[in-house]
This record gives sequence, C-alpha cells and structure tokens, in this order.
Amino acid sequence: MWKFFHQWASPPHFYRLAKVLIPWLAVPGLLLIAYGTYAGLFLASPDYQQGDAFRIIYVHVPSAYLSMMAYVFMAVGGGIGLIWRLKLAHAVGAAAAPLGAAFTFLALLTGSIWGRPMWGTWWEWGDPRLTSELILLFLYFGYMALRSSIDDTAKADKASAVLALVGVINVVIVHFSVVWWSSLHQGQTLFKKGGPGMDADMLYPLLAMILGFTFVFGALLARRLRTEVLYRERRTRWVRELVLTPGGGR
Amino acid sequence: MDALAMGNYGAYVWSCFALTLIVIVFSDWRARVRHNQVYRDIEVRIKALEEQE
Amino acid sequence: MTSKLSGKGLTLIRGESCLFRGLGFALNPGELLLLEGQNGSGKTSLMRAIAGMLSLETGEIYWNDMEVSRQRQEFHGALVWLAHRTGLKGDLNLVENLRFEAALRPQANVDLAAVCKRLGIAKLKRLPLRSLSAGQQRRVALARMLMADVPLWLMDEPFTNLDREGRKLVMELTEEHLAKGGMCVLAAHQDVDINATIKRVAL
Amino acid sequence: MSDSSQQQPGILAGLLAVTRRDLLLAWKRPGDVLNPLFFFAMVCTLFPLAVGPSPEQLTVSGPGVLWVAALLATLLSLNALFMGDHEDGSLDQLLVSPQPLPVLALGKTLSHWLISGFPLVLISPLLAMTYRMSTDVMGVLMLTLLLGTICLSLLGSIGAALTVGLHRGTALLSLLILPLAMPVLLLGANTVSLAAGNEVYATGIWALGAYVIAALSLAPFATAAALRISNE
Repeated sequence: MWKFFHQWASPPHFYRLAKVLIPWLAVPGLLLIAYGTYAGLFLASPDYQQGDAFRIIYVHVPSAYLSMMAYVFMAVGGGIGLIWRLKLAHAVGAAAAPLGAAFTFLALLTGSIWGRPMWGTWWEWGDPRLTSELILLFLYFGYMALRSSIDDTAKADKASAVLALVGVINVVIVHFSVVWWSSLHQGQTLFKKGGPGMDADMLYPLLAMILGFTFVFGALLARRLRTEVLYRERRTRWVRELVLTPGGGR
Repeated sequence: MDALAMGNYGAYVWSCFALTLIVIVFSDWRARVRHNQVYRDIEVRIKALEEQE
Repeated sequence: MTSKLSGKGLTLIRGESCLFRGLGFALNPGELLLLEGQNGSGKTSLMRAIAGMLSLETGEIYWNDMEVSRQRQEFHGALVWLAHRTGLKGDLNLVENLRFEAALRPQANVDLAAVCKRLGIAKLKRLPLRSLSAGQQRRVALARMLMADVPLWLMDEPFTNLDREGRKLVMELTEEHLAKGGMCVLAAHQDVDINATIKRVAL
Repeated sequence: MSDSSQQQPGILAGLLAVTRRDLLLAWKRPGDVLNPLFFFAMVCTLFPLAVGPSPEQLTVSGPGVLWVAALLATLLSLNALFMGDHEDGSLDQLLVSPQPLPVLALGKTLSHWLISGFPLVLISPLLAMTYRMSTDVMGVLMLTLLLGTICLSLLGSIGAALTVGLHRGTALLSLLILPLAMPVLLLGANTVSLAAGNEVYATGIWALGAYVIAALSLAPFATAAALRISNE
C-alpha cells in the first residue's frame, strides 16, 4: 500500500496521471453544472419568500463551500508535507491557494449581489457568512503573499504550511466569533438552512452544483499541480527527457 | 421570456451565473497560460544547455 | 565504522547551484575536521547542516551513530557554535552576555576571570560590547565557547578580525581542547597550524 | 568531559533567561517600549479629531477605537521581536541551544508582552477616560485588553517568526497577522461595548480566556517551527 502510494506520488508518474485525470474530472463536472444550472434556473419552483432571487444560491453555496475546502486542502497538504516531507503535498498548497481565493471572491460577489435586492444594500456587515468569507479572503492573500516573498521554494513551502495550519484553526474561531458578534447586532442570515426543509426540486440541483463544482475544482487543481510539479522538478532527468522528446509532454 | 426575467430578479440572477462562468473560465485559462509559460522556460533552458554540450 | 560524529551522503542544493553532493566525513574524539574552500563554497552551509539548522537534500548527520534530527536537544547540548556573526548582544556587557549563555547549556567549572585574562579581555568586562572592537568582540565569543562544557566545537572562520597573536591563541585553545578528548569542526579559507589529527573536507 | 561540570540548566531557567535578557535590552533602549505607547495614544487622539467631539458618538465608538489602536500598536512592535536577534546572530545561537525552542520562543513572547502589551493595558484607562467611559467599563476594557494583548503577542510571534529575515517584512507581517487577529479584536471590542450598554458580557471574557489558553499551548510550537524554517 505504502509502496503504491509512493509510486503514485512520484512526480513523473503524477505528472502523467494528472493529464489523464483532467478530462475525467472536467467533463462530469461541467455536465453536472450544466444540469444544475438548467434545473436550478428553470425547474426549481421559486422560494415563497425570496422569489426567483433565491436561485443565486446555486452558485453561491458551492463557491462558498469550495472556498473553505480549498483552505482545508492547503492545511492538510501543508501538514502532510511537514510531517512526511512529501513534496507533492506542498505543491497542493501552492496550487490550491489561487483557486481558493478565486472561489472566495466569487462567493463574496454572488453573496453581495444577492444582498442587493434582499437587503437593499450591496454589503451587510451584520451577515456572519459574508464577513467570515471576507476574512477568509484576507487569509488567502496573506498565504499567497508569504509564498511569493520567499524565493527558496522549499522554505516557502514549509513557512506557508505553518501559516495554513495556524490559519485553518483560525477559520473555525473566526466562524464562531462572527456568529456570536452578529447575534449581538441582530444580523440577518443570508439563506435559511437547506436540508430536509428544502423541496426536492430545489435541493437536487444544489447537490448537483456542489458536486459539479468539486469536480471542476479537482480538474483545475490537477492542472495547476502539473505546472507546480514541472517547475519544482525542472532540474531532474525526467523533465529533461520529457522536454527533449519530440512532441513533448506539455 | 418570463422565465428569463426571473420575476424582476433577472439581472441579479443572471449576473451571478455569468460571474461564475467567468471565474471558472478565467481560472482554467490562467492555469493553461502559466503551464505553457513554465514549460517553455524549462524547454529553452534545457535546449540551451544541450547546445553548450 | 562507528565514530562519534559523522555525515553520510550529504547533498545540498541552494537556489540554482549544488554546493556539495554525496559528501561524507567521520570524526572521533581528539580529532579536528577542517572544512576548506573559497568563500561561497558552502563551508558555512555545511557547518549549519552539521549543527542541524539546515535540512539537506539528501544524507544525514550522525551523533553517536544516531541521526541528529532524532536527538536534536541532546546533540545541541554537546556542542557550541562559534559563528560568523558572534551572536552576542551589543547593548549588553560581557558578563551579562555570558550569564545568559549559562542558562542555555552546561557550563564548565572554570573561572571566568581566568578565561578573560587569558583572552586579554579582563578589563573590558563591564563595557557594552558595542563599544568594543570587532577583534575584542570575537574574543568575547571565544570566552563563551570556553565557558561551555561541551565536547564539540563548531568554528566558522574563527580567525576573522583577529591579529596574529589572536590567531595563535585560537590554535592553542583548539589544541588543548582536542588534547582533552574534544572534537572540533573548523571552517577556514587558510591553512591552520594545529598539532592534532586533522581530517580534511575540501569544498 | 571534565568531572567538575555543571548540569544542563532547566527549562524554566532558559525561559526566564530569555525574558530577562530581552527586558534588560528594552531597559537599555527605552524607545522600543515607548514608541508603541505613543502610537496607541496618537491613534486614540486622531479619532475624535476626525469624527468630531460629540460625547454620544465617542461613548459608542470608544471601545472599538481603543481596541483597534491597541491592535495596531501591538502590530507595530512585532516586527522587532526577532529582527535584532536575527541580525546579530543570536537567533542562530538560540536555535542551536539545548533548550527546547518552543520554551525560548515563549520566553521571547512573554518579554514582548511585558514590553509592549502590558503597558498598553496600564495606560488604556487614561485614554478611555477621554472617551467618557465609566469606571466599571474601564475595568472591563482593561481585563479584555489584558487577555487580548496576550493573544496578540502569541499570534504575532508566529507571524514575526515566519517573516524574520524577509525584505518586505513589515507590510507582510501585517497582512499575515491582521486576519488572524480579527477574532480577538471582535471579542474584545464587543465585550467592552456590551459592558458599556449594561448588558451581559461574560461570554466575551470567557471566550478570550479560552483563546489565551489555546494560544499559550499552541503558538510557541508554531513559532518555534517557523523560526527553524525561516533560518534555514
């Protein structure tokens, strides 16, 4: 098992595997998103309170979920990289951070656009989820800034891994403290909780969207990881052979 | 047409979906550009080294 | 086979260049390991790697035949490091600096006054180090090294800023330490005149 | 080697030695202690000048302003935490010392708090007074600042350790620490606001206390790991 894992995580193998993997993640992901979009926009019945504006959750909730998942990826990758000195794990952090920031940004934008007709304002400080998303975005900025200001890749990997681990604990604290804070100020909540209370024709498109976003995220992550692996291994023999092969291994 | 208007929320709903599309396409495009850039840099460096030898 | 301090298959890559590859050494009590090479050849890096402050691309440093990374505290308790930068506080005087050091590692039962006298810094004990010359500061760092009760001395360019007399003193002190069964790793870009078993690593 | 040698000094001796040394250094350079205090006082002065001196407004915004000012003042002093040690090589000496590095890092953090955090707590009533804060609320402010500045010093030591030796250290440090410090600010300032509004504020105090305990037990290890990484 361990041997298999090591072989799988070996850079040349991963580089080739990821290329095969990308379409297998991207195509189902995009199909799920296409279904979710169609069903969410046209099949699901309008919310009795919010009318058709509720349909924004079909992009907001998946991107908010991905924004947190990407951070967890960074932290777990960093932890594995620090403990087992697995270079590929560090590369996951480097590859996931810009994607996580992009989806955090998307979650903020869509949340804000939802807020305009619902609250009459583009930004509502009293909403705990939007506020924690904003802090999460700053955490991503900090992570990327630290990475880019350390020239030595190995050092940048380890330093940002420590930051991601500290940050992931912080994300939890941010969440609870912001919820407490907004309860003091009678803050509004963005969406009522999904789950059993939601009708099936509303819920299934959402689940499809979440799954589809996850697949697409996987494809994007795999693509960025290939770049990271290639760059980190630029001095090795396998990259040399890859580059010198006619047709290449782009 | 009514279905597209989303009960007067059309502008908000459609812009959210459009932004999502933009973010996903942009992320993919950035990733491709960066990959090609890194690949080309490595290629140039290695071929230059080859010629030296 | 077994030796007190050894390194096997050490490789270090810094930025674009490989400083050393597959390097090894072994050191036993009473022996001196001399790291030779030009400036920038990786002497300091190797020294830092031996001190366990730098993670290597490959290879391990062993102390008593066990990886240093698995017994960092024990190993650090057995060494003192005379680095390029003295690591002393310019705002504090000699006594204050050495008192701080005494809280970190085991101290030899020797008289500070005698050590200072031998190093020629007895009169400077109460002055802030900032007001001392670079050579005098280096002597204070030597005093710190002599006060520590440890078998292994790591000395990175110990002759910097010292006059001929000071250089002779450092060699004498090293000889005495080796004669007592101590060990020494010394990085220098010039040859040394020390009467002991010398093992060389060229970088 | 020699039979008449002394034992390895204990952990507590190491911790206290680091703290004592840093306090002694601060004593010899009082500017390091006073600058953040002046900064704190000045930010607190800026606010009424910017928004006007109306008492109602000052009472409402006082806790928030004092807390933001305290956070910024702490941040200002953090950059120097490991910089001096990094420049003169004594950080390297700490890294090769047989004392556990988290303990030494905790000693440095403790001295940082005593030098920059604790004085803020002490002068905060003076500034709170100008914001027309009642004595009871001042007590709560001091208590939250006491707990909060400990948290900020501990969190900040991680950031300072990660950025030690980097060129753009100061700006980067703020970028790393501010989002991490936001919960502390939020808990601290709102607890004082609650106290000012005669509401139940115990939750905030307990939460800050829990934060202190968590930070005390985790931050020194993160700081130590970060120091080793930064000094490779």
